[in-house]
Amino acid sequence: MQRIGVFICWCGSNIAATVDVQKVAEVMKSEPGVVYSADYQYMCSENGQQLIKQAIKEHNLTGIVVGSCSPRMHEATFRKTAEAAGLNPYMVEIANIREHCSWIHKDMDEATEKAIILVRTAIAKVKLNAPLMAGESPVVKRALVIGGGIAGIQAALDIADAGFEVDIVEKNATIGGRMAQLDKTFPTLDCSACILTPKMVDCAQHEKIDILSYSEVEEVKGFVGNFSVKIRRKARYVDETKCTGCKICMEKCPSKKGLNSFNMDLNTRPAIHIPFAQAIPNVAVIDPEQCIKLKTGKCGICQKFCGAGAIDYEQKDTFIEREYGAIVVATGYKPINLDAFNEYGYNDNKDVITSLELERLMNAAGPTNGVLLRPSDGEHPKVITFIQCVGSRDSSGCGKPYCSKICCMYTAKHAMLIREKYPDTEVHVFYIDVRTPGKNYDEFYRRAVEQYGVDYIKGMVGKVYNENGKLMVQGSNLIDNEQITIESDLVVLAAAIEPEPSVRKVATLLTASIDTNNFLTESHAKLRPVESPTAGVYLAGVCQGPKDIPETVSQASACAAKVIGLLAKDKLKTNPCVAIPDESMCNGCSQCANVCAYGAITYENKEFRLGGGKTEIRRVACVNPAVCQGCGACTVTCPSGAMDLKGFSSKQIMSEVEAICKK
Amino acid sequence: MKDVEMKMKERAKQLLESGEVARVVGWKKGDFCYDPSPATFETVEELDNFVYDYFCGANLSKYLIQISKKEGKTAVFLKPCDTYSFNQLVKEHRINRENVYVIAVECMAKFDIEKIKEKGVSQITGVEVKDKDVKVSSLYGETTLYKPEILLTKCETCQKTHQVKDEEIILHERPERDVDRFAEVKKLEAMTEDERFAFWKEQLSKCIRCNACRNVCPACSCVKCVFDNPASGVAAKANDSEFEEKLFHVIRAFHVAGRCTDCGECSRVCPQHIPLHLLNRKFIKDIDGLYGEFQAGEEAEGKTPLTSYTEGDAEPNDVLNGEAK
Amino acid sequence: MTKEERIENLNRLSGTDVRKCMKCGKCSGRCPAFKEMDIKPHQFVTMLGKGKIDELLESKAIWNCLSCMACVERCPRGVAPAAVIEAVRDTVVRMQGNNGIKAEDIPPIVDELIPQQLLVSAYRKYNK
Amino acid sequence: MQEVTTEKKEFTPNIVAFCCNWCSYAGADLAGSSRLTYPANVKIIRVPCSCRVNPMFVLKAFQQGADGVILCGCHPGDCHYVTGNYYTRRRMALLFSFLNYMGIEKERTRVEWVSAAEGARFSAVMNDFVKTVTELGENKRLTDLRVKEGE
Repeated sequence: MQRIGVFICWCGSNIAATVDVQKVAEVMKSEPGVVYSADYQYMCSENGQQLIKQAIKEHNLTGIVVGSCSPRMHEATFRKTAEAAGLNPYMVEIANIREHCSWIHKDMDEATEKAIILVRTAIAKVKLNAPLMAGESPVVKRALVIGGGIAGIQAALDIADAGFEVDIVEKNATIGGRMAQLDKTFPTLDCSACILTPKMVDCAQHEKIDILSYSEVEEVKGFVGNFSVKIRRKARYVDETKCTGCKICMEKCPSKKGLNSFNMDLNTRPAIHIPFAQAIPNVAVIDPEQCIKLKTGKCGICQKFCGAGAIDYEQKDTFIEREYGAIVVATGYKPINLDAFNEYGYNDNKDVITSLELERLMNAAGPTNGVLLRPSDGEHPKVITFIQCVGSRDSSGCGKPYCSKICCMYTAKHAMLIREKYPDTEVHVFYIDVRTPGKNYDEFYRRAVEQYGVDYIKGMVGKVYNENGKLMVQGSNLIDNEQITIESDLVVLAAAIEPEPSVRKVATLLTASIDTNNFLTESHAKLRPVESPTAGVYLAGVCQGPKDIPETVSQASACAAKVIGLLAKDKLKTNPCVAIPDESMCNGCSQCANVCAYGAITYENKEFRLGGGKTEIRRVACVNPAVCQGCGACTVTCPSGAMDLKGFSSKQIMSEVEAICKK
Repeated sequence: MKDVEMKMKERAKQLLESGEVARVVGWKKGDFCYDPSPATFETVEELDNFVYDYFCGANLSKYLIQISKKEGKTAVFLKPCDTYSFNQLVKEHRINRENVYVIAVECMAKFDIEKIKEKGVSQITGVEVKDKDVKVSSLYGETTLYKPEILLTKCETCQKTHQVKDEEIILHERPERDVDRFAEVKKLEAMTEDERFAFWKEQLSKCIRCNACRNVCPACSCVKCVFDNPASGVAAKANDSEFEEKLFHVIRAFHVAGRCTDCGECSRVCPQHIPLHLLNRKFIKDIDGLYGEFQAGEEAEGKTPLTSYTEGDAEPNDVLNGEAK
Repeated sequence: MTKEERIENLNRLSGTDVRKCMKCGKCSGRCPAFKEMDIKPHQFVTMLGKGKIDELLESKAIWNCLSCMACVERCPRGVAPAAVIEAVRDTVVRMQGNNGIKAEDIPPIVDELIPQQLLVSAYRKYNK
Repeated sequence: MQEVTTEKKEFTPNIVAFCCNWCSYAGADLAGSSRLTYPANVKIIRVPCSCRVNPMFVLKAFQQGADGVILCGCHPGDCHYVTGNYYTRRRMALLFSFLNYMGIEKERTRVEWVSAAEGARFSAVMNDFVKTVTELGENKRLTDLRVKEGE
């Protein structure tokens, strides 16, 4: 039999001025199950809490109801009070007689009557409460970072510096990501490699960081604090432990015609190669599609010349399984495919290039050694036209509806760099809007216009066509309300960016939600911007939304802070108000798993006794209490009512409904 | 119809004799010509009682929940409408698909004995069908009835086709039909609230809570029904307020929403002739209209309309005020 | 017709939501008849948005538009400038009070190669 | 005739409001701390998410004598549990449409999205709902659909 104590708070005059608190306390004395009822000026005060503790002990209370302010205010306080007196903290219910009663009603009789009903409702509920124990799950003190671009590198370094082990899984042969391909970075124009490569080296040298390059995540099991991840280490045909990065193999390899993807396919590379000079790890990889030995069985020249004996044509994909407490997703982006935009002639003219290709053409380590030469004939372009918003802000279905965010700034950067290096070059930029919200960003853009004389044209390009070897760029000049055609030597398209496609697979593995544009969804757009709704999964960089390097780095560090906060704990306290299936009633119909946003529900075949010595094997739902967030979506979906929610059980809510409606 | 029955019997015999299946689920003769009942046949001898005729309206899918757990394969004869329930149950992991061999059988609509009786014909001994004429013989002689008037309610608007089959026994082509299964629902929708309430009050007042609708429904196949679950707060035994009694049909209809294949068994078995299918069809019609056409049981996997969503779904208030979409 | 009705009518006829326009000018950048037009394709959209009906109805450009639909094809926002021009053109034609084409005029000029759909739309367009 | 009108005037409906913990319950708290009044016959039940509200709770409320039931949750897209209220939206759209099909006055049921910042809106919504239900009068239909007594 439940022994309930009721405590009515005056909250000074906040409640007492409109609710006759003494009357409420008095009425409750005769409620069935209530063995103690009192009122006090401030229940949340030291003395008020003392009163509660004493009553719990003296009257052997099994549950208490506090009629006070909103549970959002002091539920936690009173739970602690109860716990201190030896009562399970979940045997506490709050009747909100301040925000929902005294503050909004003026008539004392009316407000008192309502307060009585609200307290009764809380009593009805607390009678059905059951002691709940916050579960505990251990935390594996190691983090996984998926993606080795600047986001992943920064997150890994920050986590490792706090003393936790970190693995970086990178699908390419080297870490560095998109930033490694860039020439200069806005708004300060530092050389990208000069600021990135030291960080890459730090990663390689950090004793807490393990770089798993040329690897992909294959399978993820478990939950926050306890992920178990299977990682595929793709065969690179070179023994990572032996290769010294001497590059002799690259020199000797007879198959040199492979497109160099690091240089955006603008030049070629050998079948065995190190992606770029500062690659980490500085280890070669063989492209099996291109290698003569792997394709025909004949050749083997690299093996002959490798002094370290690192070449291994027999290598196969291998798998490793590791445990992690937290996972950071930093899978990055790629420029969109421009096939749908034939008006810009990208596929038909070699001299129509994307901005990322221009980065490589201007980079000292690029295909032209940093001299800006146009791809078609290797001449210096004299007139260069930039087109912004190619595929961004496009709701027609060809492109992306969002703003890619980085293009305005990098276009200004390109225009400026070209005008500085080649002052005789004419540079035009077609823009719809120039968006430069960021520290020193607008100043940067204005410098391109004012100091470097870049010609910004408000308007969009309608078509680019080739006439006698010249690229004719026809577009609007909206300010002058005219249509202009610019005879150009090089056209640069600011192609929209989109999440790296592999993010879809990663999201599925992690049960992390993804939006219609394939960006990973954050837990709360404003207040939890680096957390995925899936507990223990964090988001850094463009996989969550377009952003530039400074923003990416900040987000990565924010992720690291969250991860460190998680890994610093030895055990995770789990919310005990989670879903719980009654196996004897579960049909195993999968409807609950279909609505679970967290992937907390799995199924297993269990044996049940039928009586008479017979047994039956049935598929039943299992809820992982560490993953369940307690929303209750599953409880309503369950046709048999086998699924219930602790702390908000069907019976509890029904009893509240009854208490309110009973006239 | 006799030829179809022959073929089915023959095939059942083959399957049992060859040991390909351990049992066959079909219909067996009843005491009268109009009350065949679902049955399991495990030996060739038992097949003597096998029957398939115009009174085999029962949906066999639900029986497979238990039977498909047994050892050995089970062959089952499924009419078009039954296959939807079958798929839905496979989707909900209730039927072990690997253990079942589905033989799709033709259906030329089934008869409602009650409707025949209403025509004043009793003590029926047999029926013979020629086009739309049904010659009914009884102890008192012969009467010819018009076929569309004596069909089971579920057959009146049926346009279903087999959704699953391992083989088929289809000897006759079914005539194409163009009927609106929502016609009755629309009629009710067009009424005023008062009229609708009067209609349902009259209908539901007839309910004797015999649970036949629940027991026959392939979607109502819970290991333990919510009405028998004391934790649900609706079970009558745990509650003195008779909540369950009073709102049984609302809860039942909601529970099968998005899963009901419109097989019509609920109305067929109701001893009080409550048009229960009109409750389910309202949900089906709303789902089709608000979230796109959906036929439960068309697929054996995937989500139902109530376990999926789109960001632009209609607002409940707009739906109520007829402003959705 | 009041001005409001006329605006509404033009919006309806064109079937395009002018508020979707983000004023990028790609339509005018692509238009092959741009130089001949007194009011440019993008202006049709913005002027309709601003309710400058009288100017639009006075426009000569409606007779220069080739209806090549390049602007519709290229618009990144799914706006259809050509449809707005067409709507203005239709309105002008209808205001002239004459049927541009009669049913009995059609058979003699029918060429086997003319798509049926073109005939129907021409008839609809030039008939009051 | 006289009697009926006086009876209507005195009628104060019993309203049950289910509010999700993260948005609407907080919105109601804000209405309170902003002293934005609404009638005392609105009683709030706190649920973690609007998707916890089982149609059976709604029916139970009516059957026990509630005259109106309103569900409040986070705005679609803002759900604390990411997708919870999307399911609520479908469930309640279908349930309420169904109840109306059975002849229950459509004004008795409502779903409103109220964020934690919308205290004023919470109060306005409740005032409006109470007014609507008051005009409608007592719920007699949904207390008992099966037995011939009642109305």
